[in-house]
Amino acid sequence: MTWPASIQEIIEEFQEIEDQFERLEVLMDFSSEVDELPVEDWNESNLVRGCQSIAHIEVEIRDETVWMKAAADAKMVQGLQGILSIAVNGSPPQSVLELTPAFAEEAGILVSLTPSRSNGFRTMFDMVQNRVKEAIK
Amino acid sequence: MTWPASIQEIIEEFQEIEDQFERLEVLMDFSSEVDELPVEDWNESNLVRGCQSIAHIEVEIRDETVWMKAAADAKMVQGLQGILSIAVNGSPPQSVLELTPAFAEEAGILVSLTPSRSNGFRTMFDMVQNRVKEAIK
Amino acid sequence: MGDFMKEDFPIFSREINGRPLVYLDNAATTQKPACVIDAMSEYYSSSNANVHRAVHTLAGEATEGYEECRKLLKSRYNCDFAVITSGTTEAINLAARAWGEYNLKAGDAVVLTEMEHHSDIVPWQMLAERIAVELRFVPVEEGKLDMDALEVALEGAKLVCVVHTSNVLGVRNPVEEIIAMSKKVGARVLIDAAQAVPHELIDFKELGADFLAFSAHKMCGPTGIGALLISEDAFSEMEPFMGGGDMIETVTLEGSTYQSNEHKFEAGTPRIAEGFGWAAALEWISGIDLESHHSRLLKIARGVSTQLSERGMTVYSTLNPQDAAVVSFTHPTIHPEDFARLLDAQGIAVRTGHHCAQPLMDKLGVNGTIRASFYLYNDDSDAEIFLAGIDRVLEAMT
Amino acid sequence: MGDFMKEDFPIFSREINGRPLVYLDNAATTQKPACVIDAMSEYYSSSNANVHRAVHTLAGEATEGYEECRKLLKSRYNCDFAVITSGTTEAINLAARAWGEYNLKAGDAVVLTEMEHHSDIVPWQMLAERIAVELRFVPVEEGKLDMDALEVALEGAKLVCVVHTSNVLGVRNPVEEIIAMSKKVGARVLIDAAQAVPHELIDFKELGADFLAFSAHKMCGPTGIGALLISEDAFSEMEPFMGGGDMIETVTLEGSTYQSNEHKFEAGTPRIAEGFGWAAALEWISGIDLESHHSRLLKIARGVSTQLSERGMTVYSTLNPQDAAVVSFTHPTIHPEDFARLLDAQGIAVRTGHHCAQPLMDKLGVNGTIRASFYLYNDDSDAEIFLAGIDRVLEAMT
Ligand SMILES: Cc1ncc(COP(=O)(O)O)c(C=O)c1O
Ligand SMILES: Cc1ncc(COP(=O)(O)O)c(C=O)c1O
Repeated sequence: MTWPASIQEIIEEFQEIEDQFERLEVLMDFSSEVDELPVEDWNESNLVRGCQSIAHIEVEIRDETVWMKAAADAKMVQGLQGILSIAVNGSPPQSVLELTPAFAEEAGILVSLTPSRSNGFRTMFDMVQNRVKEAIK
Repeated sequence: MTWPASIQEIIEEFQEIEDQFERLEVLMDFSSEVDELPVEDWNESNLVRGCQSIAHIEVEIRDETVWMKAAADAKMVQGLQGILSIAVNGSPPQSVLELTPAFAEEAGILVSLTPSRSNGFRTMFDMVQNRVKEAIK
Repeated sequence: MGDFMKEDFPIFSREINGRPLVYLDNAATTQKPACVIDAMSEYYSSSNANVHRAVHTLAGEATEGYEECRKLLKSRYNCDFAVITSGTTEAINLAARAWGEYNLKAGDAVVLTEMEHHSDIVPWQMLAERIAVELRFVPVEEGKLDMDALEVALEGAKLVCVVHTSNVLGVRNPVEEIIAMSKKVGARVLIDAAQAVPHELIDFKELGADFLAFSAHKMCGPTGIGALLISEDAFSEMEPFMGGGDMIETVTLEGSTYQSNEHKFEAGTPRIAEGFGWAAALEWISGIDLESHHSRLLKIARGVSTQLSERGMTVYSTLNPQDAAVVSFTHPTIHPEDFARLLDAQGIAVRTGHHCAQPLMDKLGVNGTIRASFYLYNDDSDAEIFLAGIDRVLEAMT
Repeated sequence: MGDFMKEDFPIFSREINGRPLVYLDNAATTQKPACVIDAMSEYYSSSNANVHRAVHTLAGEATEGYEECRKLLKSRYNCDFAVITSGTTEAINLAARAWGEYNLKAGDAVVLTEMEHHSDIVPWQMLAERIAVELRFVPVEEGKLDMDALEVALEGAKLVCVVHTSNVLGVRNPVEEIIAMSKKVGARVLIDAAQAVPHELIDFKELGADFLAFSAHKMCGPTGIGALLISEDAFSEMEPFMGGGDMIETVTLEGSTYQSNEHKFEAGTPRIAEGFGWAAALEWISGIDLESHHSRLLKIARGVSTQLSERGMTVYSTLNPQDAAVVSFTHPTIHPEDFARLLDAQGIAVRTGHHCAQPLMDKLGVNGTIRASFYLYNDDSDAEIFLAGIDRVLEAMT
């Protein structure tokens, strides 16, 4: 599978890391990549369901490109949101819909994409795609 | 442990048998040793509880010796009753109370005396002793 | 075929009373292939942890493995909701409590049959005691459900509970027809598939039932685990059965809210190792051609049945084309228990008694039967040994 | 001591993220010694059969082994009635249905505490919905039950349900005193002993409770099995919970009668392999000096607690002399989930979240905690690795 350049770069960055602790540190660094959804905008409709920590995501289409704002109380979850932001922000809706979440596994960011082990990533990824679908309908 | 002569004889008879099928045949032969309780005397009070087949036992003290009548629909259960009859019939109550059911295991008649594997023997043995206890009270 | 397969099952290296084990008690429980036994040992030896809300690695692996079992159930049986229970019995009790108690009221009719296992009778009798539903039993005539009587019983029925395949007779009921008839009167349908899933692949949605209950241990899986498959409609009508553990969304002193998926019905630490074991069994069985085994085993059972009849036994199983390979019989004079012990002395395991189906026994007019039930690993040689064993018993006893 | 014992547990040869496993999630579930894992494999490999009404050899062995588990429970805990369930949660639900529903009526008071696990709250809330009993929650103040409030709550109470040892805090409640107070007002008492039996030997009759619920998997036994110990008085007041299988004496279309012993409450094929596994665990643990381990582990936990406090963590566990070695804590800024994942990256397994005790979390004013819980095989070196792991997290995050 080939990935957009921005993701390919992330994959390579992660693949170079051997120690799991360091990998998580790098993951947390990505939390700053998120366009933060202010706490006052957190609501039921942008809540990520089935996530253990509190996480919110809002998706909009600006100038025919996708833009997500997000926030989470756990830093790693926000890190995953950051990576997701890099993958989708500024992309046309169609290419967002063509993405698959497998890169997170490939990069070793997550051991597995099953709901129980993806730390909410799978849920957040699906949520973003669903919101994009709704928005372009 | 030493056993009364009548039981010792049975133990030896069984110990000589190597094949389980033959052992069960011999066991069934003992069913004829029972002083049979006629069907019309079968009732709730002489019913052996917790036995899979239908079995009845009545115990009385005659001339200061124990006498049991019994019957069962399964021949092996009646065989066990026959062996029990040999062990107790004509014995003074006190020696019946001193008996333990372990000889059945020792002889290889039963693999185990646990309720689930003794084919009702344990239950019947206890019942006979309890009835003797009640009778001499 | 069966012989070749025996190599997968460690128990067949066991001898009973000096003879190789001939296991014909499969309707009670089946044996387990090494892959199932190993999956559980493996879990305990390298991934053991409690599931859900899992952050550490072991807990993640445990959750993933346990949920894999559910995933396999859903895909193999084509259903949207698979609640994991401790077995068929708990599955039916769950339906009776979580659905029955909230969707039936006094006077509502529940249709059962005389062929049911106790596990599909007693929960409904208990429900009837609590909320006074009316139980209607469809009679069995010559080993078959009386379909005319069913038609009559269905009038105004709210729920129909039928055993797919009888554990006593092996009879496979015309469940497709029964479900169609039941749906016509708007009744929900529960199928006791404990003896069905081991023998045929069921497509739950195509079948159209609302509940399908079965146990892992009768299909080469572990003890202590089973499932209730539930239709979307029925699922939406259910309230929790047991409380506690992870079935909640929130708990306060004032009250609790519940999860919306299957977890709502799985209170407490689930059967984790059992889930790993069952997943392995489901994978193993997916590699088996059940249909061809079914005809092979049915042929063996028919042969056995003919031989038993010729030797003076009464055989109750009809062994029609779709029936399971179960031969229930009695001898005119030999007590079933004596019979079974004399077979056991020759290494042959059969079951005797009422097989948890006393009403059917009453109907057959017997206290119990001797039952030889065949499964995947049984073969012609097992049947031969069994018949030779029978002959030795007859010789000794008559 | 712990280190030596690790050899008995195959999982400790496992590495997590390249580090030897340091398992501190014992309050969720404990690891299993080889003898327990082997007992189950052995059962499946050589004695697997369905139990009760058993005539053939395998069925006899299976029944004997399963009933051996009950026998061990009765002798170890000194009780007359041990019903085998799928775990603590089912045990409490069983008490709520089989006793509660038949012995409580609208308006009757049931006393609980804020320290209860969801499994000892939700079944009673569900009962309250069905029959309108009144639930009274005894508050927790500074990690302890408010005994004055208990005194008040007991007035007219019919049932008192208390957790023996808290899974969140490790607090061991003064159950002897609570039982004495409850008995004085004539209430029946249920003790949730899920976290108690792993740490101390309970004499059920001496304790004087009516119900004692616990799970095998928290005391080195398998998943999917647990028990409810029941006093003679309470046992005589109970009606069946689930129906089916061997819990009956007779079944007719008109109605059923039930067994008089524990089987009455064990519907369906029981947890047979699990019974073999638990029996092995009970035998294994009977060779362990729980008391000396308890003081050893408590000392370790106290050391850890001190170190955590010094590093700025809030520790909720009080670690009084009888408490279990459980350290629940939070960090002022680091999210518990991040914390736990960073520990996991170093091979250290801890649990985070509400630990199925949301009311207690509300009382503590937190969403969740990080919990390190110690068991028999843990040792000083585990504590050192844990603290070093904590330091690395703090370094990275602050
Ligand atoms: C105090 C307490 N009660 C009840 C339970 C529930 O036990 P189980 O999940 O094994 O049913 C637990 C375990 O999580 C517990 O710690
Ligand atoms: C037809 C049928 N229904 C229900 C059951 C009960 O299954 P379990 O004992 O696994 O709960 C059985 C098994 O004995 C069965 O054969």
